[in-house]
Amino acid sequence: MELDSLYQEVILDHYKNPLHKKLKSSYSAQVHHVNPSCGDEITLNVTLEGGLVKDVSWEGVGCSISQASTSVAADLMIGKTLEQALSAVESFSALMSSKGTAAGDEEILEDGVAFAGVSKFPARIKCALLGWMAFKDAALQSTGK
Amino acid sequence: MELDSLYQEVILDHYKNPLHKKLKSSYSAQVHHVNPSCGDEITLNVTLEGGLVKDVSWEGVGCSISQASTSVAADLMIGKTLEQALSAVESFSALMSSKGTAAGDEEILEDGVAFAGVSKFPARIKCALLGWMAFKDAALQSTGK
Amino acid sequence: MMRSNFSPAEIREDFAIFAKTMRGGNRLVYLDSGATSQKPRQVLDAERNFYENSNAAVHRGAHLLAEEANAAYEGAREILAGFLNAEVNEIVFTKSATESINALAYSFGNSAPGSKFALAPGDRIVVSLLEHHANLIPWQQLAKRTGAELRWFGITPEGRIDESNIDELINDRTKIVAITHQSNVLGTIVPLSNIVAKAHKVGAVVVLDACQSAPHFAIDVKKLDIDFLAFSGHKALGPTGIGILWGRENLLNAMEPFLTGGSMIETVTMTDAKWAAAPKRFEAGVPNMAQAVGLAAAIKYLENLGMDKVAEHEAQLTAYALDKFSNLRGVEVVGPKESKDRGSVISFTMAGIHPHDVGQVLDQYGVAVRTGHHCAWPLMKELGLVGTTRASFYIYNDEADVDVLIESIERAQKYFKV
Amino acid sequence: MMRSNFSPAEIREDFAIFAKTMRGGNRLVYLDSGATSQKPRQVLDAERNFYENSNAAVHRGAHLLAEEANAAYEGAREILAGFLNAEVNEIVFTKSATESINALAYSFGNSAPGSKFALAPGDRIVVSLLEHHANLIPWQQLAKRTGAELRWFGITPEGRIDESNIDELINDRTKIVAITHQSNVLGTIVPLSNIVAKAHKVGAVVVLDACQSAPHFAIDVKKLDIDFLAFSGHKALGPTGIGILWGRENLLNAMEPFLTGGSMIETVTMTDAKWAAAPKRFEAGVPNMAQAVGLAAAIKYLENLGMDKVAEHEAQLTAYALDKFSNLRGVEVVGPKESKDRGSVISFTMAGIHPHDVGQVLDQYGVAVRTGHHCAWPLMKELGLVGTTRASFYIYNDEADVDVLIESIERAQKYFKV
Ligand SMILES: Cc1ncc(COP(=O)(O)O)c(C=O)c1O
Ligand SMILES: Cc1ncc(COP(=O)(O)O)c(C=O)c1O
Repeated sequence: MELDSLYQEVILDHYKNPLHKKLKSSYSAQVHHVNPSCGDEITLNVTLEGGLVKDVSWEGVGCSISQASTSVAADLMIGKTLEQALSAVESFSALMSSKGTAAGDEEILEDGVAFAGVSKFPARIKCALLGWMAFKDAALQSTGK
Repeated sequence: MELDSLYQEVILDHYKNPLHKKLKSSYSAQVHHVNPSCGDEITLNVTLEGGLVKDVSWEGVGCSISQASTSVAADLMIGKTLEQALSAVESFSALMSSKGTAAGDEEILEDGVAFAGVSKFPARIKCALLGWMAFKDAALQSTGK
Repeated sequence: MMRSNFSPAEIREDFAIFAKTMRGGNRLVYLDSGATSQKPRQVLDAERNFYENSNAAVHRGAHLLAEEANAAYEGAREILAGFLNAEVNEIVFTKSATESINALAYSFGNSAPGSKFALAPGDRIVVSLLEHHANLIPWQQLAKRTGAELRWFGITPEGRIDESNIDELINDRTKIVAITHQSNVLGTIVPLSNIVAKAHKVGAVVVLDACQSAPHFAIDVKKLDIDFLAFSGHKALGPTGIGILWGRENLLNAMEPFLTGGSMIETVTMTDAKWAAAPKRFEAGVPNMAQAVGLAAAIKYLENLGMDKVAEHEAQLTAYALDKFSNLRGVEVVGPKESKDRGSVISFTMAGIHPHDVGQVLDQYGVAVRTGHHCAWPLMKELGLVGTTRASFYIYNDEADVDVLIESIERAQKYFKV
Repeated sequence: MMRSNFSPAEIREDFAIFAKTMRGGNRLVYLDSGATSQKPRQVLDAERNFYENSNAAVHRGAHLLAEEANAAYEGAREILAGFLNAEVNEIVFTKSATESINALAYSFGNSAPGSKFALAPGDRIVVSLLEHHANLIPWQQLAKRTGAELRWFGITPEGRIDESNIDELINDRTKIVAITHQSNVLGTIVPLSNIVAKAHKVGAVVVLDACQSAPHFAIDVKKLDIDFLAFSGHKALGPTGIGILWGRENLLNAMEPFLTGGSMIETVTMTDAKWAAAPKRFEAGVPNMAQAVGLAAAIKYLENLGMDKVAEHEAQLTAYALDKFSNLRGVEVVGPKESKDRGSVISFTMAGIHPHDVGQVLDQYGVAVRTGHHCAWPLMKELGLVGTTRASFYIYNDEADVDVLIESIERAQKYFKV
């Protein structure tokens, strides 16, 4: 069933038990992103220290894809260098626009490769990208400081 | 040829030699009407006296139909009672919306019956009505005074 | 000719799209007519016939094609006037209800200070919490531009208009009351008589958003006694790109125009222009002629079915569906739960599954529904929801469609293990 | 696949309307493409295919039909972007050029005081005497609403833009220069490089009315270096009810929206709204999807012919016609009499016969032309004319059509004995 290529087990797990979903009170940048077409909203905090992503925490409402994807992104970014983190965002974006032709690099994206199937459902790509774009925005705002 | 039912000899004659086409300096009402879709314009003076149409004169630019029709209307109205004149306007309007099914009453409309064929050419009905509507407007304005 | 009994199966034969195979090899169960309806071949044929036989710019030529185009276009206006029990000159063709409502808001905004339509600081515009963005943001922005105040009717727990403070809301400074006829989210039908009476008493005009009503039950603008009405053709079996703005003739002719350009003028100089009478005043440019003709064919199709039959069919289907919904565990219908004074739009939420995920599973079974905030974000916030899943019914739907919907909802629960 | 040589006869086979019998049993000689073009079956098929296979509201659903509708609609945007050498996000679908130009005028009018687009008393908008009402009245009214001053380029005796006072006209207070690319009355093609350079030097934006150019020759918005452009689909083989507004992305994203409602927002509360980025910001409501898809098919049809071939064909036909006209006694071509820097629109007057009567006689012979002021009343007054008869050519016309036109003109002279 096509549905299974969208809703991988990993995704449903992250959806049920999202990681880092509780805003920390200290952060170097906080952003609020919305997906206007469906109403999903997310607030995301990033703490950068010495070129390293020290912490990511978030809060928000949304579908399984957006929630799971943010959970995966947050967990992936923590501990990475800013450069590695931003390049992971680029990899993930490329995967999302692959129209089902790419599998994603597990070295870089870890659990993120579970979202490869989303790229075949154009209406859901925005959902999968929400958390990653929020992270990118927050990270760049932090360095801008 | 369908064209001949539109351009009766009478019409072409009035077009070449329009009657009362020179504005008189005295009048009880003056109106200016335009046909916005083609740009035809007409200025028309009416003199009413004791319930009688004493005089009608006009000036304007327009196609053969609008010019001839105004010429016919002006000549017809002069000397009529206001009541007769307005009822002639109604007869002429009815003729114009007859879609080619009516011939018009020559007793009432005189040369006006030559325009019966216009009712088969929807785009030209406005042209034929221009002078008649201007007359009606001016006559009513006169009585309003 | 009236069809003697109402047969969705027979109706579906006029709609080629129902022959399409959907995801998972399923047939199409189209429950998204609230967003846009499907189109019968009669409508598509009428448009094509216009292009292939009478295509020319209306109002602009003396040639035969222009005459025919004009007759087709003005004929469409007559059919729409009949549909609403309006006068022919009161029907303005726009591109959509969104344009119709914006046209009004801008026309009011363009009025000279002191005119009947001009708004000044302290004047008031009244809407409701039920509004679609299209009947909210234009008024909100007009209020901002003019300094007028925007106020709104709240809702009862059941999702009906709360009229308890109507006397406070609609006061002497109220100039415009803009309200939806039927909520596109909850299905609530708004009772108009009190609101219209109160508005007219204080000299305000009533603008009705009929997007979700005109396609579904008979509307008589004279009986409703409203002043303006808007709806979109594409939700009423018609083509995209056509909407209706109806207004009382004396009001339309006293208003400033919205779009300016060709065919809406009396005279023009470089520095000034005089306006033509309605409806031309509000139809600048070469109009969406084929779409007007297509919409007229859609209206004829509906009238052939009979608007009362359409309403009855939808009411039965809605009652059937509401009954089925009431037996589903973990599924909550948002809005009126019985069929009185509600249309055929059913919004619901599911415990533990986000609407977007519900929609996705339903799609796998050929069921097309809409999910999200339905362009009624303030209503969602009021209800404390991020969104709903919405099924909306029309003439081509039947009980079998509802059954597939209900089964698919249960499958979604199984899929997401809730 | 490019057609190897340009064959109007072959092209006409794609247009069902040419099979129609006109007044007097004549074939259709359609010389009114300046008002609206005819539509090839490829366009009608594309629209119908959209309705029968992918019809759903774009941007609003997660189901398969909505995905397909979205792909079709956004695919159309890409084709239009390619046609103008623009970026995809710079293409806004409107209902017509008239709406596109009004959208700009209202967006400027909605700007906060002090913003780049806001106009204040003493600011200046520059147009020309050649403008169609659609590119005049919106600016005239914007000037009235804001207290800005409207100024205009005059014309030379030949009907070309008089640029002699450009330095006086376009000054430091000039915010907008809105000008036609090709006159719909005279055929004059307006040379843009000086005007654009001068406008940009003083910080003004340039709005191009490309209604009579985009359908007829290749346009590259980057090369022209303009800021905004408008044209109508129905004059470019496309459906009615669709227009294009192109604008530089950074400008569009800095502007206030025009129509407000669904799908053009970022967030909404009862009292406030934030706007989405372009193009969505300017596309409120369910868009004219089928028409966008139809227009894309029209553009593909034109690109398949090759826009340079289209221009070459029209130039040859115009030269042929101008030559024939020069031999007619009592007939005066209004506007440039040789084919350099002019399009395929020929206006003329006839001694002793009013344009309306000329058109009527031509109609009797199957020849469809337009008569009157062509929505350019100030230009007519400047020329001292009440109107002209206008023949305009397109891809389906050939020399035989011109011959019928010329014969019919001579017949009109005989009929009216002039
Ligand atoms: C030069 C020009 N500008 C603007 C327009 C207006 O186009 P539309 O009526 O399709 O909006 C036209 C055609 O009518 C035109 O020829
Ligand atoms: C109640 C209501 N009002 C307004 C609209 C806007 O209609 P459109 O997008 O066709 O302009 C809709 C549908 O989208 C609606 O349901």
